Amino acid sequence: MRWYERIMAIDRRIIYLFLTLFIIVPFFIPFTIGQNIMPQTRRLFDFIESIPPDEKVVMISFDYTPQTAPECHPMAHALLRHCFGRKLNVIGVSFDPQGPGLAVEAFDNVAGIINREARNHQDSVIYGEDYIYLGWKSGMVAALLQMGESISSVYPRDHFRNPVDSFPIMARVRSYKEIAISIILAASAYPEEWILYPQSRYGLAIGAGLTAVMAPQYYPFVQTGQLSGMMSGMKGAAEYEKLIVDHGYTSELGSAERGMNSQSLIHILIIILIVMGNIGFFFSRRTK
Amino acid sequence: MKKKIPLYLCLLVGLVMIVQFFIPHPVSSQFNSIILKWAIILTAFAMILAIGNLIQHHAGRIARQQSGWFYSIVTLAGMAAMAIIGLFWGVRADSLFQKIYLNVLAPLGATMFALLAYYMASAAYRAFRARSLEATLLLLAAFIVMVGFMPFGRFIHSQLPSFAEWIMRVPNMASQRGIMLGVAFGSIATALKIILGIERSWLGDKE
Amino acid sequence: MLLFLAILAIDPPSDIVARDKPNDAGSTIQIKWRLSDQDTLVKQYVIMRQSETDSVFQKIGFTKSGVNSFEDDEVEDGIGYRYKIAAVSTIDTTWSPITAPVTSSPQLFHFGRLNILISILLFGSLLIVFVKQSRMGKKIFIRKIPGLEAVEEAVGRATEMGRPVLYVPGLGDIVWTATIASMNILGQVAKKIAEYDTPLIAVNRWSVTYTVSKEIVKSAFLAQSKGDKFKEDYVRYLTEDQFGFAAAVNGLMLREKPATNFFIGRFWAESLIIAETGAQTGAIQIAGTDAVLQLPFFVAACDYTLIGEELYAASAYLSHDPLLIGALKVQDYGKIASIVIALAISLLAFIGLNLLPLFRVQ
Amino acid sequence: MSFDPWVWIGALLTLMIFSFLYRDNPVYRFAEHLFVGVANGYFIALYWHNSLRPNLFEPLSQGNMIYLVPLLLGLMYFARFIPPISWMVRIPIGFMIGWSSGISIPAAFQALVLKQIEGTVILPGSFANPIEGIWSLVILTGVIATLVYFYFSTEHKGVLRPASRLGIIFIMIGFGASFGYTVMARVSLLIGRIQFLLGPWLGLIR
Repeated sequence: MRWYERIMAIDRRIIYLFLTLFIIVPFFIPFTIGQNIMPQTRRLFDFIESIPPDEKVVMISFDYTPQTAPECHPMAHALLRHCFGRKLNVIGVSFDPQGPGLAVEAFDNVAGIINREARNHQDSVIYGEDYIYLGWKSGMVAALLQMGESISSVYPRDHFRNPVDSFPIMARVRSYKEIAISIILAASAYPEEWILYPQSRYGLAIGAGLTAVMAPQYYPFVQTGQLSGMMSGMKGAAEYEKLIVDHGYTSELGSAERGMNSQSLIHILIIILIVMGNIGFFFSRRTK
Repeated sequence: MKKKIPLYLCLLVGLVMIVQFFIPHPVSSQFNSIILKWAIILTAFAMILAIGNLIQHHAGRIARQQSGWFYSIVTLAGMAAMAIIGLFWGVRADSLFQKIYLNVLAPLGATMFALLAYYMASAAYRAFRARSLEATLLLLAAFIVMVGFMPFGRFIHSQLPSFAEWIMRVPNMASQRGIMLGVAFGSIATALKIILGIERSWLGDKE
Repeated sequence: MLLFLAILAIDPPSDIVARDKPNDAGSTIQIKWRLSDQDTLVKQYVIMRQSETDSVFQKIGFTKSGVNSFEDDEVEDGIGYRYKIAAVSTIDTTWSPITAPVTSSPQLFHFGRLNILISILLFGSLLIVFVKQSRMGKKIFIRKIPGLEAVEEAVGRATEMGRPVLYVPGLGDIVWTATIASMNILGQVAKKIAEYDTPLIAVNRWSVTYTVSKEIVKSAFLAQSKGDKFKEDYVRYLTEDQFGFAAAVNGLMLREKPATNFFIGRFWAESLIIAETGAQTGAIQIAGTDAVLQLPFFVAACDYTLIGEELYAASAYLSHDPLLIGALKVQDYGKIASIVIALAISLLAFIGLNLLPLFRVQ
Repeated sequence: MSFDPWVWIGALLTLMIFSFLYRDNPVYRFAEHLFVGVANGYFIALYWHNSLRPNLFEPLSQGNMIYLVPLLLGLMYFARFIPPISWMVRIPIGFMIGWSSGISIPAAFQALVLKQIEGTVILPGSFANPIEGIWSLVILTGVIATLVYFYFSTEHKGVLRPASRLGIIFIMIGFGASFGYTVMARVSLLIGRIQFLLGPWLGLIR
């Protein structure tokens, strides 16, 4: 077998082996390629950066599923890190039945990290005072409209079945008026309903964190300003992680950055494979 | 009669569903939801046949001791166990049924889905060869988009990311629109042919 | 101080109009008004409503400044309602006049969808005309579609090798027209299979498509007078789970070793998983789908791919039935019409005539 | 390393499926058959709880007799086992395909035809940004060329030849771009599985 025939006929198992290695290596050997920040990610970051603390709160809707968690979960972590770092209060909701488990994990995880470093009450984040997770609701459109009048009438109890009136955070937040922005982390078309109802009726600002498959459909909304920023896929999450590191909210990048390193390596692998295949093809045709 | 009754029923239901689209009156949407429920019930009945077929297939393998008959036992036992757990102990969020869903079905499904990453690599390697102008364009577009959307893309050329985005937004959009318009007419024509009884391969040959 | 207040004073909203929402199922009234002249100072517009049966006005909602319409979807049909709008600023609240009573009602025809009705009628009557013409014996030319030319050869190859033909009618339920189209193609393929006496494995994800495809394959065998050759096991049900289905098809391709694979219908992310496994087994693969996002994967992993509309032309093409081929012509007219319409709207828009609203759907 | 038996089950099943990448083997075959079995059991229970019971048996037991119609239609599926009336199986089939064809026609005109035409036309507003205006001209050209490629009832000769050739060029660029973009979207899923194996199962990463 000539050399060009050989590079045209690499066994697929060798390809699969390399691909597996390229995914695993970045988990153990961290390196940073440095994300170029897409404008829509920066817009979302800047929006949250400009919210005055103690005035309005941030709402996050956790609408992704375990399958899409590698893309959306790091977004949730980075957003919470940013909000808590700026002393912004956060209200979590879900309209996808698979959202709550992931939402609770994200809140617990980020609050845990911050509280471990906190020295006093002021520095720590406390459930019911600084954040609350209201849980899952069916009948999304009706709930979205009703929250424009009163959030506690939609969610009389939080996810853990406690009456929401017992929490200080809900004493300050009645409706969308007290919410600076609502960010929808989703793997399907949930943000559309938010744009259709709370955004156009109540003027609520909407941000989004979407899987890479969905993101292209939402670029037009960013252009028209109906979305006040968007993270798209794992790359968007990695960009946000870089932004919060650059602004000193945390010192280490999150799992999306690691994931992006795997992504980059795999793309390089595929590109090399295509190039090799074509070099082989070129020479084999010339010799014929 | 053996062919006329199904054909006329198909025509009637099809026309009614078209007309229903143009009537905003609540009676129309109530009617729609009734038909929808009927369709769901019919699906459930068909499910009995379908599961029957599956059982028959695997039971046959076991009875004949065909090679791999052991695996047929796995399928039948898994099905029986899961169905019994769900039918008798309920399907609520905190049930054993959901626990099995999350820890057996979900990882199996997610892993099958994840195989896609491997297959994309081997398919791209095998198929993306510059055999003709068309194949070369396909190859180049894939190449530019893959490089452009990755963080290292801008080190190759600073304009590469925006070029990749342009390919997605302009030529890719144009071809998708064109394909979708063609698909629309094809699917409308197919549906009309079925309703009007011009296409009747589902009934067997015309007589 | 007074002067300061005078500057901040706001005019009330005016020209308030309430009417029954057209083209709906009732229970909704639309309210429109002209914004206050000092809209920038307005914090919100509050909408108040009084029903015939009630003596007082009640707040039913509000909008942000700059918004001049509201839909009240909590009214009862047949009861009269009166509305007024307040413009609210930080220091001032001013009231619009009160509207005359309005009642809501459901409508029997949706005029916003008239354009669709006309399209369906035009398309349908053209279809009937072309079918009539072919019935009278008019021949219609159809260009070659390579994927379909290959069907005969692909079935023949399986016969020569003594191996089965695999047919996957997509993963879409019967509500996807692509599935119905695939069922028609399955009918044509099954006829060839019956003719050649080749074993068939048609696998289904949905119970309804399972019953339909079983009936179709059986009818095809009967039509070729090979009813006795039909086996129950030719058409199988696997599972409704998307990736469970893909896992089973993968296993099947490696164990039962079909010589020819058809993947025709609606596909999602599993497209490449099964097509790439099939490619590794060395089978001839003919794919066809209208799912735009999956087409690239089929093109990469299959020998022939029916792209989008070609899938819908396939049943007619394979059957050589003049009636069905006649109907293909109407698809071409649809495409010409959409090209003409897109160009016409664009050109007329530049001479100041915007026809686009005629083509919008509500 | 995890002590949760459920995590172990998930991890082992994950590895069993991955083993298929090397080649078909008994372990994959086991996982595949288990998958099909358990998934069917799952749907049997769901069909009972979510459709047959609430949509058929409960209304019937409350005396809602209109539900006898779908019951009867459903029972006709079983006619295929009774040769003299086996043709009756076509009645529920006719109902289902008539129903799905009927709903699809207006929906296709609405969501596909009119929406796509609307997105394709060029309005004077498209030229507010001249470069974007040029791109929308390119899109319009591409859509027309693609449609010409699908034209069936004439041989692609004369003007149609270059137009349909341009169409296939647009289609191929679109396919390439779409493939390249999807690589990015799908690798994330694999990363998720590897994260699960390395994290919750082996405890090697946080």
